Amino acid sequence: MHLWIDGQDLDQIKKSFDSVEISRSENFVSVQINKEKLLELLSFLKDKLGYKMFIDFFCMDFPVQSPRFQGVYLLFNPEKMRRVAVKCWAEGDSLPSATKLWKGIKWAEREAWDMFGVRFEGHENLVRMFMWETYQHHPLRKDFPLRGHGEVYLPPLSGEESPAHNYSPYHTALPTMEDLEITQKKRLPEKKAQIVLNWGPLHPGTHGTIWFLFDMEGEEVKECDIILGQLHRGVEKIAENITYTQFIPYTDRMDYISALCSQVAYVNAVEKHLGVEPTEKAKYIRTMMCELQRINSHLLWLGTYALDLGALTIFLYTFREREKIMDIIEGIAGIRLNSTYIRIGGVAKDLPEGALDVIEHFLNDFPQRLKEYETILTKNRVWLRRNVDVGVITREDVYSYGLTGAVARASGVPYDVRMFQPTDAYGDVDFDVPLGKVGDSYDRYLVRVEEMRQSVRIIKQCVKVLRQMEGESYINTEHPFVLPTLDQVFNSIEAMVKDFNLRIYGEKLPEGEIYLSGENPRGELGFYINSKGEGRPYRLRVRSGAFYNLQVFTELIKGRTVADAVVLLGSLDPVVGETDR
Amino acid sequence: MELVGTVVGIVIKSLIFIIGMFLGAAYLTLLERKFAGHVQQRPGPLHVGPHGLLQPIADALKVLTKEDLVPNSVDRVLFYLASLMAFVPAIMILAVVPFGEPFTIFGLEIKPYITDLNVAVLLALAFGSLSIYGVIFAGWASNSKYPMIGGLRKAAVLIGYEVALGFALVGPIMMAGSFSLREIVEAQQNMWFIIPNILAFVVVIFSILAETGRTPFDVQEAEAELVGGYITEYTGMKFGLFPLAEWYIATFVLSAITVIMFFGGWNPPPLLGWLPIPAFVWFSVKVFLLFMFFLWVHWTLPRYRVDQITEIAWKVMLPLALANIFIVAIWIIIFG
Amino acid sequence: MAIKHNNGIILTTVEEVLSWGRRNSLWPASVGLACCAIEMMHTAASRFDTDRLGIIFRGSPRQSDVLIVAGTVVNKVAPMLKLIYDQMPDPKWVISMGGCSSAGGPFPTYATLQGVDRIIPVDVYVPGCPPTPQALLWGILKLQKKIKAKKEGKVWEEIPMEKVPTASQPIKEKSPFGF
Amino acid sequence: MVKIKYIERPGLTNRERVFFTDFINGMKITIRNFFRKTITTAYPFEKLTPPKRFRGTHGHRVKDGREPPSFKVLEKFMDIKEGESRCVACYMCQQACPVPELFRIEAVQTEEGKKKVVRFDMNLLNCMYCGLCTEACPVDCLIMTDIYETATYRRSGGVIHMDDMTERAVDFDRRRYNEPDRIWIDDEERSKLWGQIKWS
Repeated sequence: MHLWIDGQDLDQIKKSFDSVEISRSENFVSVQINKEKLLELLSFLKDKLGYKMFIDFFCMDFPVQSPRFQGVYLLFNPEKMRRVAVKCWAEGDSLPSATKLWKGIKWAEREAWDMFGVRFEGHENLVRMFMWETYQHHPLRKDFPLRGHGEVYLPPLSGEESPAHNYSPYHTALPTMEDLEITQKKRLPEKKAQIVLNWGPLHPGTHGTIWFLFDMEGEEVKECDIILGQLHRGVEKIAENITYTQFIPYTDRMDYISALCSQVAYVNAVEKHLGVEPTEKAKYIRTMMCELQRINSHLLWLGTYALDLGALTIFLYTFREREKIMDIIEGIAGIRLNSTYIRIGGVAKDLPEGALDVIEHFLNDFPQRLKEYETILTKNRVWLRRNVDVGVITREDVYSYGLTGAVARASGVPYDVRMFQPTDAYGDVDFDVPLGKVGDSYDRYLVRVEEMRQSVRIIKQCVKVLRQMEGESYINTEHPFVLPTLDQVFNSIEAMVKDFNLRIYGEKLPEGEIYLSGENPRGELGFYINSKGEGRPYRLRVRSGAFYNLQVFTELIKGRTVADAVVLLGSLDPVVGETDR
Repeated sequence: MELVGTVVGIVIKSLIFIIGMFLGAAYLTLLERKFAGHVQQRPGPLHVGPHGLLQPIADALKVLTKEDLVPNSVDRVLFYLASLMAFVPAIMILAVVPFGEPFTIFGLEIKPYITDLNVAVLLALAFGSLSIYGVIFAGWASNSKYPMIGGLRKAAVLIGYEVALGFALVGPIMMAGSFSLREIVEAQQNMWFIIPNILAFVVVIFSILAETGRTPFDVQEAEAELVGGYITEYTGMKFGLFPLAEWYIATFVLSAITVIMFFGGWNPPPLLGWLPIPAFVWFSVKVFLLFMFFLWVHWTLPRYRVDQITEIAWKVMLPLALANIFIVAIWIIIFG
Repeated sequence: MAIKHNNGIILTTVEEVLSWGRRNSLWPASVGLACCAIEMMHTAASRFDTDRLGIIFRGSPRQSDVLIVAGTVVNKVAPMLKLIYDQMPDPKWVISMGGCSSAGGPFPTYATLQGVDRIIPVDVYVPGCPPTPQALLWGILKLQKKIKAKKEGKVWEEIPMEKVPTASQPIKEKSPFGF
Repeated sequence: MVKIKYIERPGLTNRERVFFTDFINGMKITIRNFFRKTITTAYPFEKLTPPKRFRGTHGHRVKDGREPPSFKVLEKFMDIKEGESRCVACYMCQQACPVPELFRIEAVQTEEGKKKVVRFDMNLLNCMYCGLCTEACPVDCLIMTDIYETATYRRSGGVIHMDDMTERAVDFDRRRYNEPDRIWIDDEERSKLWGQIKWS
C-alpha cells in the first residue's frame, strides 16, 4: 500500500513552485524549498492539496554545510491517506514560524529552539521546551558532548570515596531554584488573573512529572501553560552513539507503559529500511504481544483515571488484571515491564511451553472482568456528571494539533495507523476501529474500553494461528544483518564471526532516510531514521503521540476549574517518558 | 452531697467516653483499612500484631513522636487552633448521645449518657457546624495555595449541607414532639421513624457523607487535585487529629445520631423484640452497620466536582428536606 | 539519617518501642518519576500488598517518613526533589529504587543526575531496572532491619556488608509483633 | 479486514436515577469482591518463584563438562581449571552492552603464555537488565540468574565481582539447570491469582 505522495500532487507542486527539489525513495518522499517560499508552499499543501493534518516537525544538524540546520515538516492528507515531507534549510539559524497554519507546531518549534538553537520569527512565546531557561547550550547539536561539560564537584553524601569503577565526582551543572523560577516567569510573561497556581512537577495528581501553570480567577482557569522536561533524559542524543540493536532497550524506557508496542514500531522501521522480512511466526508473536501490551496500557489508564476521579477500588481491580498480563510477559520475555523482547528480524526467544494456554485462560476470563468495571463506571451518574461534555475536541482541532490515537478517534477522525499501514500480522487479522461522535472525555473513555475488547479479538485470532506454527523458526537469521541465535554461535564459527561483526560495527543501514510509525495506545509513535551508511543512525527522531496529544490540554482547560484539569489530563493519557524523550 | 455524686458520676462517664472514643477511633482506622483491603481482594494490615491488631498502636506511636514541623510563614495561633477546632466539637456531640436505657447495678442507678438535654439535637447541630471553623482556619493559616483552595471548598460544601441536615432532622422531631434524643428514642417504641421519613433519611445520608468528607463528596482531601487539601502543611499529631476527627469520630457520632433519629435508638427491631439482648448491644450493632455502609460507599463511588456538590445541596437536598416536612405533617394529621 | 553519630550508649526500652512503632508504620511520600513508579504502584496494589506491612502512600511530604525515589532524577527536578526531602519531618529515610536514581542508570547524558545520593543521603539502594515488587519489598525489609538495628546512629562504615543471598527461600519464623 | 464501528453512549434513564440502580450495581460488585479470597502473596513468608527465563542478577557459568563446543575451541588459549568461570575475556559482552562502562574486565598473560581473567566487575546500578550481554557471550558463560534480592546499604554494593557471580551461577544451575523451559512453575502462589489453568 503506497503511503507517500504520488506523482499527480507532485506535478501540481512543481507547476506552481519552480525552485523546488523533489527526492523520492521507497520509504520517504520529500520536497525541498528555500526559506522565502516555505510558508507559501505549506499553505498551498494545506488548502489546495488537502494535506491538512500536521504530523511532526523537527530539525537536523549538518555541521559541515553552510546553512547548518534543516527543518523537516511531515504532513498527512486524511482523505487520500498520503504523507509528504517538506524540507527547508534554516539560513542564519532561523525559520519562519508556521504556528498560524497548524497550532500543533508551537511545541515542536520550542523543542527545535531548545535542542538546536534555531530561532522562529513570529512564534508567540519562544522559550526552551525541555531544559531550564538559563541553560547555555543546545544539547542535540553534533558538537555537544553526550555527557555535557562536567565542571561541578558533587561528591556522594553517603561518605564513600569511589563507590564504583565508573564513578566520577565531577558532574554537569545543576539548576538552582532561581533558575526554575525564571523558567516559570518566562512561561507566563504577564499574570492576567488572580493567582498563578503551580500544579507542580512532583504532584500525585499528574501522571508523572508534568508541571502545569494555571492563571486562575478563583477556581476558574484563565490561562494555562505546561512545562515539560522533568524527565528529559536525552534519548535521541544517546541514539546517535549506539548501534540499532543496542537502541531497542531505550525504546522501552520512552513509553514505559506500552514497551512492546514501541519496540515493534522501532524494529519495523529499521527492518523496512534494511529490507529484512521477519518470519511468519515472529509476525504473529509480535502482533499478539503488541495487543496484550495495549490492553495492559489501557488498563493502567483506566485505573489511574478512575483513581483521579475518586473510585479507588477500580485502580486496584485494574492492577489485578495488569498483574496477569505482566505475569504472561515475564514468562515469555523474562522481565515484567521493560521487556527487550523484539529483535531485528524476529523475536529474542521462542514462546515457552504453556504460554498459549495461559493466554487463552486470560482471554476467557478478561471480558467478564471488563463488564465488572463497566457496571461500576459507565452508567454511574457521578461518572457521567464528571465526564460528559468535558473537553470537547473538534475535527479541526485534531487536524491542527496533530492529535492521534484514541483522542483523535473519539472525535470521529478515522486515523488508525494499523488501518492504512498494516505492519506484521495486522493485515491478516480482522478487527473494528471504534469511533466516537461527540469527542468529549466520555467518548474517549468508551473508545478505549472498546479498543480493549477489539484487542481481545485480535489476540484470539493470533493464538489460533500460533497453535499450528509449533516448530517454526522465530527469527530470520539468514539475512546478513540479523544477529544469529546462541545455539548457532555455539556450533558454527561463521555464525560466531557474523555475531562479532554485527556487535562491533552494528547493522549497516543503506544510505537514506525512512519515517515509519506504529499505533501505540497513546497515538502514533513514529521513528524517523536518517542513516549515512554506518552502524549508527545519523539522526533518530521519535514522533511521540503523547507529546502532541498533551498540547491540546492548554486549549481545553480555558474557562474550566482545577477539578476538570484532572479529568482532561486523565482522558488525554500522557506518559512523561514519551513526551520528554 | 448529692451534687458531689453527680459531679463524680459525670466526670467518670465523660472520661470513659473520651478515652473510649480515642481508642475506638484508632481501631476504626484499622476497621476501615481491613474493609478497604478485602473489598480490593487484599488482606489489609496483617503482620503488625496478630492479624494487624497492633497496627493502630504503631501508627499512633509514630505519628506522636514525629517532629512537629511548623513552616515559618504560617499564622501560628490559627495553625494550632485549627486542628483543635476540628477535633473537639466532634467529641463534644457525644455528651448528648444516649447509648442505652438506664439500668441499675448493685443499687446504683446508672444512666448510659452524660446529660439528657432537652435541646440535644440543636447542640449536636451547633457542634457539627463549629468544625467548619477548624477547616477554614486550617486552610487560611497554612498560607499556601492548595490548603487555601481545599479549605474554602470544604467550607462551601459544609454550609450547604448543614442547612439541608437541619431541615431533614425536623421530620423526626415533629413526630417525637421533643428535641431530647432520649425522648425521640422512647417515641419510637412501636414504629421507627424511618418509615414516614424516607426522604429525610436520604438527605441525612448525603449530608453525613458531605460533612465527613467521604466520597462522592470527598472534596477536601482530593489527592488528585489538591495534594492533601487543607491538611497539606500539617505534620505529626496535628495532622493525625484531622482524619481522626473527620473520618472516624464524626462519622461514628453522626451515624449514632442517625440511628437514634431513624432506626429507633436502642429499641430492638420490630420482630426480634423477644431476644434477651440488652439495649446497648442493639444500639452499637446498628451504628456499626451504618458505619460500614459509609465505608462501602466511600470505596466504590467516584467523586463529584465542588460546584456540582453545592448545586446538589441547594437544588436537590433542601427541597427534599422541605417536602419531607410536608409529608410528615400529613402523616401526623392522619395517624395522630 | 545515615550519617549522624551514635547518640546513646544504653538503649532504653522506650527507644525500642518507638523504633518498633516507626518500623511498622512507614508512610512513603509517593514521588513517582518514571518506569519504577509503575512497579511501585504494583507493589502497593493487591498482589504484593504493602498495606500488610503498615505502609500507606501519602500525598504530601509533610506527613511521610520514607522518600522512595522511583525513576530517573533529571537535573531539572534535582532542586525540587531536594525541597521535597527538606519538607519531610525528621525521622526520615530514603530508598533509592532502581538503577536510574541510584547511579544514573543507563542514561549517562547531559540531562540526568548520576545518582540521587549526590543531593540527598540515601539509606537503601535497590538495583534493578525496574526492580520487581518483591525486590522493592526486600529493600523495605532491609530498611526496617536498619531501623531495628538502630544503626542509623552509627557511621556507615560500621554497617556490615551483608552478602547477597544466592537463593530466595520464604522466611519461616513469623513474630506476632511484625518486623 | 478492518471495519469502522461507531460506539453508542449509554445514558441514565429516569427510573434508574430515582432508584439509584447505578450505585447499587456498583456496590454489589464491590461487596461481591469483599467475600472473594484475597490474591496477595505475603512476600517475606510466601515468595513467588520467578520463571526460568527471569532476568535477575548476572552469574558466571563454570567449566563443569556442560560447556558448548565453541568453548573447546577457545579453551586452548586459556588456563581455566575445573570449577572456575568459563570466561575467555573476549569483551563481547562489553561490546554488546548499550552502557559499556559498567563492565570492568581485566585479563593477564600467565608465564606459559595462557590468558587468565583476573577481574570481572559489573556495576548493576548502570545496568538495564536487557540481556543483550547474555546473548553475545560465545561460550554461554555470562547468564542471568533468577535472584532479585540485591538491595544494599551502600552504592558500592551494586558492583558485583567474578567470585560471587560464579557462586551464584553454580547455585542457579544446581537448582534449575534441567528444568523445562516453561512459562512458570505452576505452584500455589500462581494459582492464587490465576486459579486453575487448563494445560494442553
